Amino acid sequence: MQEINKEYQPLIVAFCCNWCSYAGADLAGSSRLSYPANVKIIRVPCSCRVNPMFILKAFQRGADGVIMCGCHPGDCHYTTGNYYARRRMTLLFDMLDYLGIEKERTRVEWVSAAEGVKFSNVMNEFAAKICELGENKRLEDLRCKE
Amino acid sequence: MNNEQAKIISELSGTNAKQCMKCGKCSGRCPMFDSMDIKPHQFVSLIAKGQTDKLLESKSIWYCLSCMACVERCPRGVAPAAVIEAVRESVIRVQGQNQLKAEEVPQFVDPEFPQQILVSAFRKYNR
Amino acid sequence: MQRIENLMKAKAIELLENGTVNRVLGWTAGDFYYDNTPAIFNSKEEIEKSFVYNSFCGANLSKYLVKERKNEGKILVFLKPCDTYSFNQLVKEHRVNKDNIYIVGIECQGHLSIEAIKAKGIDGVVGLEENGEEVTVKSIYGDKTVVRGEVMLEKCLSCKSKKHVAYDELIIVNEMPEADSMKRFSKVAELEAMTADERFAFWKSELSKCIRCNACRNVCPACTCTKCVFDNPESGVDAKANADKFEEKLFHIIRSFHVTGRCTDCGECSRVCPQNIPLHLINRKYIKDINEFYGEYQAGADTESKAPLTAFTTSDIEPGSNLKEGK
Amino acid sequence: MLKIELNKLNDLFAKISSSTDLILPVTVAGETNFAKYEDGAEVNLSVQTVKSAKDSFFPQAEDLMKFKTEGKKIDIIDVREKVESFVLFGVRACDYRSFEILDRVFLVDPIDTYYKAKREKGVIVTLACSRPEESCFCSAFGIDATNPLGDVTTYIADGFLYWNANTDKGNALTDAVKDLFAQADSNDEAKIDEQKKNTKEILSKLPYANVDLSGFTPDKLNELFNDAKWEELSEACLGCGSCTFVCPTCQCYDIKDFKTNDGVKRFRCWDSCMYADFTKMAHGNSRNFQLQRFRQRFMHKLVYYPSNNEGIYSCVGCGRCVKKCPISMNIAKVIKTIGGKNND
Amino acid sequence: MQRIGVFVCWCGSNIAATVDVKRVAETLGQEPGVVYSADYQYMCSENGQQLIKTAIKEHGLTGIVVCSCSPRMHEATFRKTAESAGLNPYMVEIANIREQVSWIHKDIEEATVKAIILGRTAIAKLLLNTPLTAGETGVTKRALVIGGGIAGIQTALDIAEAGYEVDIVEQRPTIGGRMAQLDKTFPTLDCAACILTPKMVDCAQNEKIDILSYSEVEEVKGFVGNFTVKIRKKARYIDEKKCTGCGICMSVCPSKKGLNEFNMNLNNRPAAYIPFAQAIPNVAVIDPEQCIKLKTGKCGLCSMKCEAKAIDYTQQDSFVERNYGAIVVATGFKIADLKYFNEYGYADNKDVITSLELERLMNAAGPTKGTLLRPSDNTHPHVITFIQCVGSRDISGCGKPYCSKICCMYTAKHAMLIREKYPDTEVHVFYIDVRTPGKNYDEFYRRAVEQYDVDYIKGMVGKVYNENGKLMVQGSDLLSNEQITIASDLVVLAAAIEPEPSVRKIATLLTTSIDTNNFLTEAHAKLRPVESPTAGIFLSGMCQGPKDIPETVSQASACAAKVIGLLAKDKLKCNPCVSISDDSMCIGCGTCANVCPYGAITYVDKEFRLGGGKTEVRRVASVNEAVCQGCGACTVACPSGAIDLKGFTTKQIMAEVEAVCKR
Repeated sequence: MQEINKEYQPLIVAFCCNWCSYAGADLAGSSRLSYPANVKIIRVPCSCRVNPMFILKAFQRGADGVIMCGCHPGDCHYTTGNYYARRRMTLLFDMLDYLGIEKERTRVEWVSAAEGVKFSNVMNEFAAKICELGENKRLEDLRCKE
Repeated sequence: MNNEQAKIISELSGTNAKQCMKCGKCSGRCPMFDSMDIKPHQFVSLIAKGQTDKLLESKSIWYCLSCMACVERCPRGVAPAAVIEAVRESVIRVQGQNQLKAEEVPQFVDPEFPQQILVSAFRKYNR
Repeated sequence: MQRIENLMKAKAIELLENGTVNRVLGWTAGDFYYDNTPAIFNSKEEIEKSFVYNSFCGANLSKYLVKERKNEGKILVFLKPCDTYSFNQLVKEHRVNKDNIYIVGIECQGHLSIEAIKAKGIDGVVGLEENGEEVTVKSIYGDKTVVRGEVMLEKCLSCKSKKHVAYDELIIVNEMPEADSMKRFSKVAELEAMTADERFAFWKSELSKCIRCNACRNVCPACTCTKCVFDNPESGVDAKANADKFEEKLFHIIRSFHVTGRCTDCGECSRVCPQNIPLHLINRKYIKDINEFYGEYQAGADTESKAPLTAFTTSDIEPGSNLKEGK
Repeated sequence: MLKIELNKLNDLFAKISSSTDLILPVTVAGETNFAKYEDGAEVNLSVQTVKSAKDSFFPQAEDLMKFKTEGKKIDIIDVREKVESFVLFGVRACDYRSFEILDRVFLVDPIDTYYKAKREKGVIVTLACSRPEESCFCSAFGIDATNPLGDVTTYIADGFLYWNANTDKGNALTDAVKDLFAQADSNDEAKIDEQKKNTKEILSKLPYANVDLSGFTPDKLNELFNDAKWEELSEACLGCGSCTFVCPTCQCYDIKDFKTNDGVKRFRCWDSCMYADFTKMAHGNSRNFQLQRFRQRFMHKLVYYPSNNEGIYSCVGCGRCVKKCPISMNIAKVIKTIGGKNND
Repeated sequence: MQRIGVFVCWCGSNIAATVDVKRVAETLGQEPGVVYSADYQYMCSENGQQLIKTAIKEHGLTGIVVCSCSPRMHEATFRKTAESAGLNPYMVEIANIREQVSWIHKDIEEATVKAIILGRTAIAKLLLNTPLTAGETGVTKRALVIGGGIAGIQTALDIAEAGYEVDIVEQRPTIGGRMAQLDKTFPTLDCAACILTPKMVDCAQNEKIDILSYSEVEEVKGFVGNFTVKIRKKARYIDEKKCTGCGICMSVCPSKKGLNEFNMNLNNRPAAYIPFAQAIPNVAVIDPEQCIKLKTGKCGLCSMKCEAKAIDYTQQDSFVERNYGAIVVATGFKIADLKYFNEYGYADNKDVITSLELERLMNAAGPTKGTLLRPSDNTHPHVITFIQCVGSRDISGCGKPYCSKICCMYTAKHAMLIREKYPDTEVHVFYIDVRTPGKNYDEFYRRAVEQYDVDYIKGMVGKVYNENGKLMVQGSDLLSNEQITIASDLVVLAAAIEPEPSVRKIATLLTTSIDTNNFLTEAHAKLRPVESPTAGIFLSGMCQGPKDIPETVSQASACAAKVIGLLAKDKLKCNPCVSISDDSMCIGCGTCANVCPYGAITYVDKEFRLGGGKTEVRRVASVNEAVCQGCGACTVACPSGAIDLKGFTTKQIMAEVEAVCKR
């Protein structure tokens, strides 16, 4: 498991599509592949259900990193959902970067139901990266941190 | 792995002996098979078991040509040649005497030598 | 300019009198020359009394057509080239009824910004005189002359097109110089070239001015929702004020995201911002990204094409892959 | 009367802000608004601020209380901190008058204690106008822009800022900073009088200086309310809140809850009668069309408020809405249109 | 106000060993809205479920949160439990504290805290749940089977047997698939054709079965119970209805250079051909790549000779569109590409062949009429060496990581058949492991060794090279620890198998998922092995994973049983988690319909009251609940947030975000 600095525990919200990535997380679980406990998964039917508002909301609520996982492009359970999600997230992440918010705080990964190892690796990597970046200061709502 | 030495050799070789499925393809292809007392597949197996003593004493390590046929053919991504190389290195390190220095090489060079021999000799002796 | 105004008035009266339309959407004169207000004229008398078209008619009239849909009969609307893009976009989204609208496309030599004039230190402005490239500003503190090109609205300085993309007829007397569309993205590119820290500082000071008056949203021809998410307690992002710095960003990110691929870059948001926040730089970032990632796309150029966010290709770039590493 | 050279103003600001918060017009990203003085701040006393000065007493968003929840337990927490005294500097006569208008709303029973606390602790330093803008029409409301009241009145003339304390609060502040000042003499007073005279002349010639408010009396309420002109006046209104948010006298607010990580924060924030959900109640909205909302704003300022407050209009003629309306519709145009024939 | 019950499962020690389940239950019991909490060893057991039911009744619960394994595992179980206790099944939320907590975290404190947070998140969502009722749709009583191999044939026959209509779409000119190419089958050694062809004939004769050969699936629309499939019938230049299968065209066709795919390209066939004698349908096809008439316009011999006047050179691809209630994928497999294995000399030596090629060489209907002759010189091979695991169990990137499963058995079969027929032949088999699980399988293998004297060598081949016309097979014999070289006449490679490549496109058309090896994913590896995760799509045969014939047939029948179960229903309950549009907010802009993959959204003009006695007519979105599959693409596309997804509403997800972010 990733060595996490005990003082600073980043909070990571992971939106996972029900059909691939959530199943990938389940596989990571049943394969006993650990990732930091501060990664919290929210199940959505498809990556295309992830509204940019959810991502901003997570940051507002104190998340230090937000990752969206979906089926690999071409493998969407709903055929095209992740293609739309991909465009939305591309533009949203670009905008966040444009406003000066660290690009590493947001990420999209395509994780299939068979990729438990990838899921765990991605989460470990992402958590390590967020640890490096430290607390989210540029997109925080102080009211949520009182 | 119950043996420190095996661990070091494993690390040096950068290969995971546990991935071996004991098919013997490495030995099936090895050009120096007959000259070896311990065969390539056994190297891998001994490392997996942590029995390094036999390996360190083995003559095989000096017969390996580092032709990499075993590495090329292995279906499991294990590199027997790398294991042998690592054993060699361990032995040499213990001996600590007979390193090959680059400046000494020219006197050994025979123009007839294939390039591979030079390279593998250097691989073996220069560390 | 006076000539155009006269032609427009004549056209409006003609169409009203021959029954083609029963009302006219244009501008009515204000008290200081620069404070014209969009207005609906129902009669020849009204038009003769106060119809105006001068260099302070930057307001985009197309959004008013959404409201006008409810009224009976055909309406005449005067649209500048850039306004016609907004019109097309509204047609595409079924927000206006094309059959009940008569469009007269009008000449546009770029409109002026009173804020830009005031930024030149000229105050107490009570009138203007336009003489070609020169503008004489009449002030209670004395008259001053400025160069037209220096006091234009931001949206006109970086005009995207001088082509009307929708109209029934045109009133164009003088040639309209072709727009330099490359200019549109230069400031965005400049920001992109900065470090994240610099960009953050830039937007922090700009967005901190936001008073959340919603002028940018309410003037936007793409924002025609009957209930905006920001007014809807069910949406989870509703707010009336930026009670925390976070909400300044949230508001502007979501506002612009909701019009991504639909924003025609009409520039009204920046024009109306009481705090002069360069909001167009946010919308243009999305437009620039779309052009770069998914191919050139101009919202409102037509009424059929698929918007970038409702389309895709299987080989679209991956989110974040274009961004450079580092804080 | 005291005086200080304009180039020493930063010393004055530094001195005041060393012991208490100092709020004054500061330019950030090109726009000037009242903000807390900090070292290096770009103070700008020569232009009208975009927003009015009311924020200091009635901020755009203000926490009222907090509910802390733990499991099924709820605690109510008073979030009010003790208000420290502060100095509000550079308030123009129009904005100063707006405080009196707000007081009539917030300081009558039931008293708004949040407002009151700030109002009591604020020391107001006003600044006389010498260069009115075309949008100004304070004189229509009987305001003398050249001679504002306040705890301290200041004038800028001929490279100096002149300082005159009017109240005990003003005297206390003066005592704290008087080291920086020199005494003004009769020569200086003559200069100020001259400036006042010049300014008054400009004021009298402003386009909106003579808008006539006499048509707005309580007895004409129904007549005004039913005026057919409201339709054309409101036609172009976008229903944004720019006019209300830059207005020094608009005092409507909404109370909202924000869910924090450990409970709920109840806060109030400015509301605008231009908004569709303004005063929305369980049955729905009381004003469904923009015409009604638009009319409400001006009827309130020009008829309803005066009828409850001895004829005082709830507009001070600062002209901010005149400058900021995206479609150039404003209270002056409303007064001229429906205010009777004297405006023709 | 809701009355929520929280049920924390120990999952034996799976959860309880790492998560302090008592503390989780106690803490969550204190949450607002929660009136009851309990923990139990196995919530999914009958006793566990009874506990939930009792609590629902005794405490008047309006919703339950179960902290247990993944919702993908037991959400359906607990929904049924709730339903049987009179609760709406959608008033159930699962907190996944096994896969996401106990199985991946070791520290008890850390795991317990996370479990509590996940529990709170589920409660936060549940507080916003509303009872959902599933709509109903009809079922088209007809099934489509994609692939006409033994799997597809068996599935189709079983479905037809139950009285439902079924179509087989086969991309080749005939059904029969790979099994038709085989000679004998293990472990009984009966001839493949003898047992397969009667089934093929059954298919052809069964009036419920329609065979669409030489056809491909082009487009799939709809959803479980109501699929609409567009099928491309490739032009075969023969009128299927007229052709009698007499074979005259074959014999007169002057173009004879086409490779005979059925014989694994070991010999040639004419441009006009019937793949094999027992082909179903027994109708010829013209290969446009080879036909002289189609290429140059000059020839037409077959047309002149055809008495049935079945030849039609002008034929074009045609399309049929049909409605189905269920779709079965039975696309089968192919031999993996051996291009990365040049050490075996497959590309360079004609006498290095794959096992499937050997099948054809030994088949009486094959290119050698069943006489085993080696391809290079048509002589009888005396030394034959088999190499197993060629490309299987290979993680080096050249081959397949999985075991192809059937090779051990068919190699034993081949060795045995050769030794039986040609006792003078020496047969060697290089193996890594001999895997023979299955009824009578190990006995079969032992017979090869003991009765037929096949030489099994434990070890792998390093190189095959040609030396003076002999194939030198150099490998290791690990048991004697020797390196050996066998001079052979014929080398047979037990090449890895892989899914038929067209399955990728089909998976995309069907929106069903595929694993990294291109095998279709089953809904559950153990409990739902013949269903795909996409409702209404079923898996039969090799497309799901390596299988031998008995297994394929049993899976095919299992698959048919599932299909029959579906078609037997008159109504299907729809997924109630579908989109819903709020008319008061919708502006009819059309964005949602643009992103809907199912075409579930249409627009209607509706009249609305504006207040003050005024009304207006507005265009608003309307969602077809039976067609909507609940992906949620529309919810994000909608600028006004008018459209929401039941079960995953914006408010619910926002509440979840808030709950997970609470520190």
